[in-house]
Amino acid sequence: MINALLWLPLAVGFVGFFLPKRLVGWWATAGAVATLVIGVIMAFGFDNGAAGLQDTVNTTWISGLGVNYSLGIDGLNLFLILLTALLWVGGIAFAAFREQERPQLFFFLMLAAETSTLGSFLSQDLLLFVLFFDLMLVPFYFLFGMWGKDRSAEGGPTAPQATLKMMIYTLIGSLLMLVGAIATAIISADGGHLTFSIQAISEQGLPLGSQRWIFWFFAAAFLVKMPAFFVHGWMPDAYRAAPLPVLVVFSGVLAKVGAYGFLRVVLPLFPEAVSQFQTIILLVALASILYGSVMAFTQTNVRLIAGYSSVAQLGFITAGIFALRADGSDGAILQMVNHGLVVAPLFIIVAILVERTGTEDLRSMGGMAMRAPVLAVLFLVVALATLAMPGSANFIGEFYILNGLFQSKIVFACIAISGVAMSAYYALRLYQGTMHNRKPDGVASREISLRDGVILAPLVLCILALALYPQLILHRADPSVQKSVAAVTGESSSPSSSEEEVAVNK
Amino acid sequence: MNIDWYIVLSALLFTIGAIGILVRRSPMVILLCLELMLNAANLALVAFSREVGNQQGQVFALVVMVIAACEVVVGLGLIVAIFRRKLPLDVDDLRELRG
Amino acid sequence: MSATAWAWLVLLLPLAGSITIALGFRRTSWRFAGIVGTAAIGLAFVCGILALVNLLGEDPEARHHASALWEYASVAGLHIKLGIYVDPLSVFMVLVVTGVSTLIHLYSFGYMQSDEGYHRFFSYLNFFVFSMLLLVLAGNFVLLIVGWAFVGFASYALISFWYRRTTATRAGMKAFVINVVGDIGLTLAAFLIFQQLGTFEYTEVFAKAPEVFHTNEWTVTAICLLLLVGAFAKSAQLPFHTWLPDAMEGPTPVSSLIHAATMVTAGVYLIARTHVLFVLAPTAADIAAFIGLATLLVAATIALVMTDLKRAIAYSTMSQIGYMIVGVSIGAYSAGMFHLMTHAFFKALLFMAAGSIIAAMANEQNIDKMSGFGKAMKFTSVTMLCGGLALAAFPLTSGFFSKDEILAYASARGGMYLIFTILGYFGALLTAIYTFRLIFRVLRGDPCAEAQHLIDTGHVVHAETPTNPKTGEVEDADVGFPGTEHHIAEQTPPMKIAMGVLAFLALFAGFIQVPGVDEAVTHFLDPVFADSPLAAIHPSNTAAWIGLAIGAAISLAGIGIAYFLYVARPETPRRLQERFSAVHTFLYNKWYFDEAIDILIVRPALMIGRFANNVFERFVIDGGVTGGTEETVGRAGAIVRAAQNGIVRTYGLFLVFGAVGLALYFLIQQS
Amino acid sequence: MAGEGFNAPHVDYAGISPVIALTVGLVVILMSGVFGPTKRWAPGLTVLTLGATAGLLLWHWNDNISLVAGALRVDNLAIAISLISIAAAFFTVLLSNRERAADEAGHGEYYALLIGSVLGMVLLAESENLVTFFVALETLSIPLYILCATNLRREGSLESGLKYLIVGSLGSATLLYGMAFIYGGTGATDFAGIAHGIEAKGLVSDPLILIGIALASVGLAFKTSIAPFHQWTPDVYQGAPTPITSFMAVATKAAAFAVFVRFFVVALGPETGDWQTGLAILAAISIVVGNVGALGQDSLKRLLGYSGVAQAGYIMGGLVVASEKGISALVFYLATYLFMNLAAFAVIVARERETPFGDSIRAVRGLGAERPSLAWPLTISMLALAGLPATAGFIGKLYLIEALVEGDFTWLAVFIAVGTMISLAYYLRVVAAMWMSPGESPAVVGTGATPVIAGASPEADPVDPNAGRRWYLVAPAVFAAAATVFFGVIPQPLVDFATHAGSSLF
Repeated sequence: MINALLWLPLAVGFVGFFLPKRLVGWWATAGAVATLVIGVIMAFGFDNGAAGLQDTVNTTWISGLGVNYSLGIDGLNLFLILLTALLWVGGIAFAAFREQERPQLFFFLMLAAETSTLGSFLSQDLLLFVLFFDLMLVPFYFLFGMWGKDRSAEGGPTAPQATLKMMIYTLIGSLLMLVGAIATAIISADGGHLTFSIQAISEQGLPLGSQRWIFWFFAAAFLVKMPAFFVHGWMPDAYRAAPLPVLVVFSGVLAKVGAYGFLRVVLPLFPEAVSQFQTIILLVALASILYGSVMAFTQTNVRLIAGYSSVAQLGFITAGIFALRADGSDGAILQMVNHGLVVAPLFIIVAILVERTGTEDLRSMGGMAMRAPVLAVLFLVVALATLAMPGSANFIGEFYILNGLFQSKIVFACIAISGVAMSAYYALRLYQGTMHNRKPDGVASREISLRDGVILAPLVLCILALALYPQLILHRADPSVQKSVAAVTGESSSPSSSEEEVAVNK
Repeated sequence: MNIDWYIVLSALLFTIGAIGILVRRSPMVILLCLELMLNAANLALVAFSREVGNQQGQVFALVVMVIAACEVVVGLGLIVAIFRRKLPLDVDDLRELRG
Repeated sequence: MSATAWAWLVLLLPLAGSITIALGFRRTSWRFAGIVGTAAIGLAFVCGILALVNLLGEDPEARHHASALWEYASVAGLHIKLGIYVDPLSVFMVLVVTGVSTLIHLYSFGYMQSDEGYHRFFSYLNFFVFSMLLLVLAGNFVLLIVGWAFVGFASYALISFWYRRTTATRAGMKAFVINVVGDIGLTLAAFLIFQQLGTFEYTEVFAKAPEVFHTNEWTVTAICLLLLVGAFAKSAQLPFHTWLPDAMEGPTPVSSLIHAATMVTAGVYLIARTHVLFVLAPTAADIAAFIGLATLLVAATIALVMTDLKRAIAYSTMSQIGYMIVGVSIGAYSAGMFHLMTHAFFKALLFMAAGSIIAAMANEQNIDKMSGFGKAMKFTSVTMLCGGLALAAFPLTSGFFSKDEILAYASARGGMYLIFTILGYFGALLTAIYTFRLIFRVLRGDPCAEAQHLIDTGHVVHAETPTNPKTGEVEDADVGFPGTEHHIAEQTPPMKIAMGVLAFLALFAGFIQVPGVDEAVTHFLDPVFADSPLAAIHPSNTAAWIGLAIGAAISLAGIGIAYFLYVARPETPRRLQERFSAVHTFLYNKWYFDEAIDILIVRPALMIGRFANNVFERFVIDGGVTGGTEETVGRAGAIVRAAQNGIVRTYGLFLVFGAVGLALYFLIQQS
Repeated sequence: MAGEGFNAPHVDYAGISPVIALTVGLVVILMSGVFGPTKRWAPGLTVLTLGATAGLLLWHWNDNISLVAGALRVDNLAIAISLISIAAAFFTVLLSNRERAADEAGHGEYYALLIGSVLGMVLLAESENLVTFFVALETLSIPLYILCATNLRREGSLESGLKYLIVGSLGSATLLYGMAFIYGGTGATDFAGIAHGIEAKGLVSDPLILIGIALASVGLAFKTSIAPFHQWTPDVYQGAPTPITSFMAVATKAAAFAVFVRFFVVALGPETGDWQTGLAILAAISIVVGNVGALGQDSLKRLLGYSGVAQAGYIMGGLVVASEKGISALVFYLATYLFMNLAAFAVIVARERETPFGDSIRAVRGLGAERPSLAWPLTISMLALAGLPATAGFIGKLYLIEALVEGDFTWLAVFIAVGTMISLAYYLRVVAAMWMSPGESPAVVGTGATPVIAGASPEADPVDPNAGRRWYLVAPAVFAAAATVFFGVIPQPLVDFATHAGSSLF
């Protein structure tokens, strides 16, 4: 089952090579949908209460090197997997509706990307995780480079340059992480049986001395991937180069892998180091929130507005995780899903707008709501979710994150929350700038096509559904999160909850 | 008589050879210098073999002479080829491959 | 059915209405939208009544119920239910909101005819009512924040309803962002409450707060101040008030519903709702009261000179809310709530009247251009007069009782609270003056062109090419109203009904709360505020009557002055203007609040943004981090390639040096 | 003398049978070259010889026998390395098909020299005595000097030959001198004896041995193209006929590393601690030099030359730790290196022949669209060399890093990581050229002046426009690439192979 989930996309992609150009898009879509279905089925089989891994696979892969092929699902990755499957359906379908050159290759790469992403979420073996983490980049390298947009006309980089930048940036971290991972395993084994199983290592534990430097190797990888402030240099170029259907999944999911890595790997494996460097990471997160927001409301390129907004959002998520409280991390998980659910439609909408207006400059857009009310409404929902409108699941996510932060590091929370106000500004600015005000000439204000609607509507429905019942994710994630956090705090559950019990009894 | 002198001599020869390679530009001379270096090694080998009192060194020396001969032959062959291509017989002018 | 069940129904109906209208916008006629919208709210009002009946059926102590649908987000020690809290206070608010909303929907039914966005308008309007009801019925702080933000959004959506007007969109943005600041205040307050009490539920919070907090402990004070940020942002109190005047860009029904009757009074409700905390933090309460007072006076002074009809009324709204804030902060809870109610009536009415007139003026809002509508629009002018009298607290009108009750309470509380009484009366004087300034300027005098046109033809004028009165730019018609469509001002029955009912209420609603006679509101709300020591303070009837007498005198005086200035001696105002031009410009520019905020917050933020974008991103990130690395690596590459100069002797040299180096290394490392 | 019977050392003919096989093959081919035209069956004979040798070697798998009075030793390490060299030679035969160099040198000679070089390698891998070591090294090198120069018409070819000869001889002279000193210091030429001598005295005592080791390692570092003794590499790689380059790149490195390992681990085993750091520093230097040198190279062969320097640095890591795992990692990496490189070189050969751009990067522009069957192998090999996951390159790096970390050389592991990161910049440049830039129309550029000279075949072979379809070029490329991926996904067999080889020394 879990193997099917992981490998189905890749298999479908291979078969795609032998199909005629017309069909391959639909074939790929079908494959993605099938993957989603498998994911949903697994989600139904999921035991909510349990903190441990479920339907795991674990076989030796390279005996000599202690690498195992072990996958598993728990509260941390369940919904991220569903998100991945869902967004890939969206991205692929959106691409399938449009002419692609070399479609076989395109969809193969898309599906390969899905497999590798799912792999990095599923893998419970440290090295397998690193492997998939690095592997994710390869398909995107080609997707961005081959189908990307050449910006040299406007003084930007060409697509290959932009992607190369991205690759090098992201691999700095990943390769160091490889060393870190190996070191982790060897040190924790010291001389004994060498294993990369995250479970085993976390039980074994590491001496603080080695935790310190290994922590940074991992942090580097994850922060670059997010991207966090100061190592986000690759993001603007890459986002401007990327073909939009690809960007949908890229910004929707890949950024989360970094945050997920913190929860899955860093917290359980390097607890002392985490609590030691908590403040530094929080500062980075804070910087990302503020910088991302500030940049987002000065950009005029619609892609970059969305791009920098994700920098800010990921800042929130990181902050939530490093609040080192269960509620913060719960919020982080929820927020990862939420952010994926809003940023993907956002880019789909951006793609549609770009088709309508023929420009990516916010200043030369506008006034489309009149003739495209449905698009406007969908966009409005997405925009409100983006700015974490109370009542949206994003609000609950940020509420949990900030509450966790507030209870552990009050000052950070008070500064971070200013990001919320800024997000309100840039999200609305994006919405108004495209939908409202005067309609410039040359803007074809057409209603969203049914086909795109079919893609967009379900995503928006997911947003609304979650808005009504965020508990769906929270209480499934909680046990596992408690486990991860407990590794650091050393308590069975978050302090607040215990105090809360007392309070209720009183 | 002390072995040191032999070593010193061989070292001297070796150095001369090395310097020759570094300063001379004619392939011929360079080949000669290579010979010089190899023979310096031979001298050392023989001397040592006397000191440690087994024959392996001398055997080694004999083998080396053969090999030295081969090297020179190949070298000369190349020089001839270069000459027939009317290329300069000056190693410094052979620098099409660089960077 | 229990009270809570009715309350859920109250919530459900407007939401259902909103969604129905939204989904049906392609297939259904504008009438359908209007009817459904109005009906939904009307039914909600009925349900509210039924809830009230239910509640009255129980004994006063038991008149509070909590009910939850499902666990909204409850893990890791947070327990957030999707729950409501029904008690006299919330029911009171429900009734006011739904009641007034029904009438305003009725009004809009006529007023918004011929607007392209008719469905959108009613959908939004219903959604707003839903949000407002969520706000008042919420059973915990998280849900309160949700409602709080929803009304904020609804107000944004309706302010920028005519979204092709840049003025409208900008105003909407302003309102939204400032309201988000308010939300943040509330959120932080919620966090602090959770930190201290470990819960978000009203019942638990109010039960635990007295046990946990000592009076004026910093935490509880902080909580209250944070709550006040939210309250003031929503209720347009200083310094968060600047969005309200701009909000007048919205259609007039919106102004009358959201920005006069209901939403802007949410702050008052919040303070009343969390009075338990404010009792524990008297300092915060006093701060609130004084800010309320300040707003009251500042707004009143500005209202004196505003030439824009709607903006003038907006400022008067601010100042009236100031009264309410003062009331609930100093402990005159029921008085405050009562004033909230009466204000809802007469202010909504005033806006409706203004709406008709503005429509008749083809969207011109400048009172300098208006005159003589008394003759042109009888019905409107009568209703406007009723509203004006109530606002000016003319004896025996509703505003008369409600306002004076607050001031009486302040005097009864005594001590420094007398300030509120005195300045409050001064404010009342100003109120009377500016109210009748408007009324005289608009209704009396010989008809202006538009009014004349209306008298002659019975039709309101409208420009062939409608323009935005603010900027003068030509409207693009496809946004609809104010479009080319010829539309009637006050003549439609729905509008008349709505205005009539409100006029009646504005005049006579006061009689339900006559000091010493019947104090219905007070009695009804008593159980809610019973736990507050301040509720015990009660002005003696004599004091109350004296207060009323003074109030009456002041109101009459104010009206008199207005008459003197604008009717008897119409030229005096101009002379005064010239005399005190400095003062006038100062007031006319609204005490320069906008400019101050612009300089202090907006510009710096944008500057930082531009700096980050043009300098930091380009030079530090791209230049430094990325470029720097690239350069170093590139340099190294150049060096290596330079060493690779193709001369074989160089290679030999490197080899020899390498050998020597290695030999030396081994020797040194060994010894 | 009377009464004294002559007693020759016992020779185990079974053990040296591979060597004999090669020698016979060499003689036969050479002779066949003397009598009559060999163009047709010289390659066949070569393949036959190689096959026979491979078979004989496999026959000795898991033996561990000392031959010819301890001059040679047949063990898994020797066999493994010999097999790698032979495989390389086999590929070279394929690539040499219709190669101009072979025509000009005369096929008999050309292939005889190739076999000769292989003979040298096999001996080198087996040699356990300074004498055989030196002889084998020269047997390996001298044929290569000639082969490099065989493409007489190209100045570069001769130049590279002469350069290689001069610098190479300088290297061997240094090596020899070092050997002399070691002999002087220990009084033995066989590794075991040397080990004894050293153990008796201890390195510290005797500067003679130290200098000896230093000079010897220079010679070895030269052959394995470790910086700063690498400088011949790019020039010779570029100048030599491409098939020969591919042979050198893989086989020479493999054989040289074999003896490198044997010499240091067996002969200098007792004093491991004294030379580890020294070699580690060399490794680090060549990682940096190789990677930065390769940046901005336009000649693919040159680029691969520099990358070879860097790779040598990585491989050196395996030797540095001098542990069983280290040696296994080294062998594993060499094996994968074989596949990665050959895939690349096969493509380069093909493009050299069908485009006028020679080995310039321009030759592969737009390859992805034009010749997928060539583009994919080159892509895979580049990604593998860059150590990206799902290729053998990743596993190889993983193996090395693991060995390094276990051997407390984590800093070198970090060097590898950083080096890999830099390497992306040039590997991906090639990939980008293939997939992300339009193909260049092969303008009619002359293939360089080809003066007719005596001794060279008169006809200058024309640019073969269909080289990209020739089975003998495509098949090796595809096979090598496939192997690279295969061992990236299922590395176990290769890991076992490597561990057997590695364990034979301990």
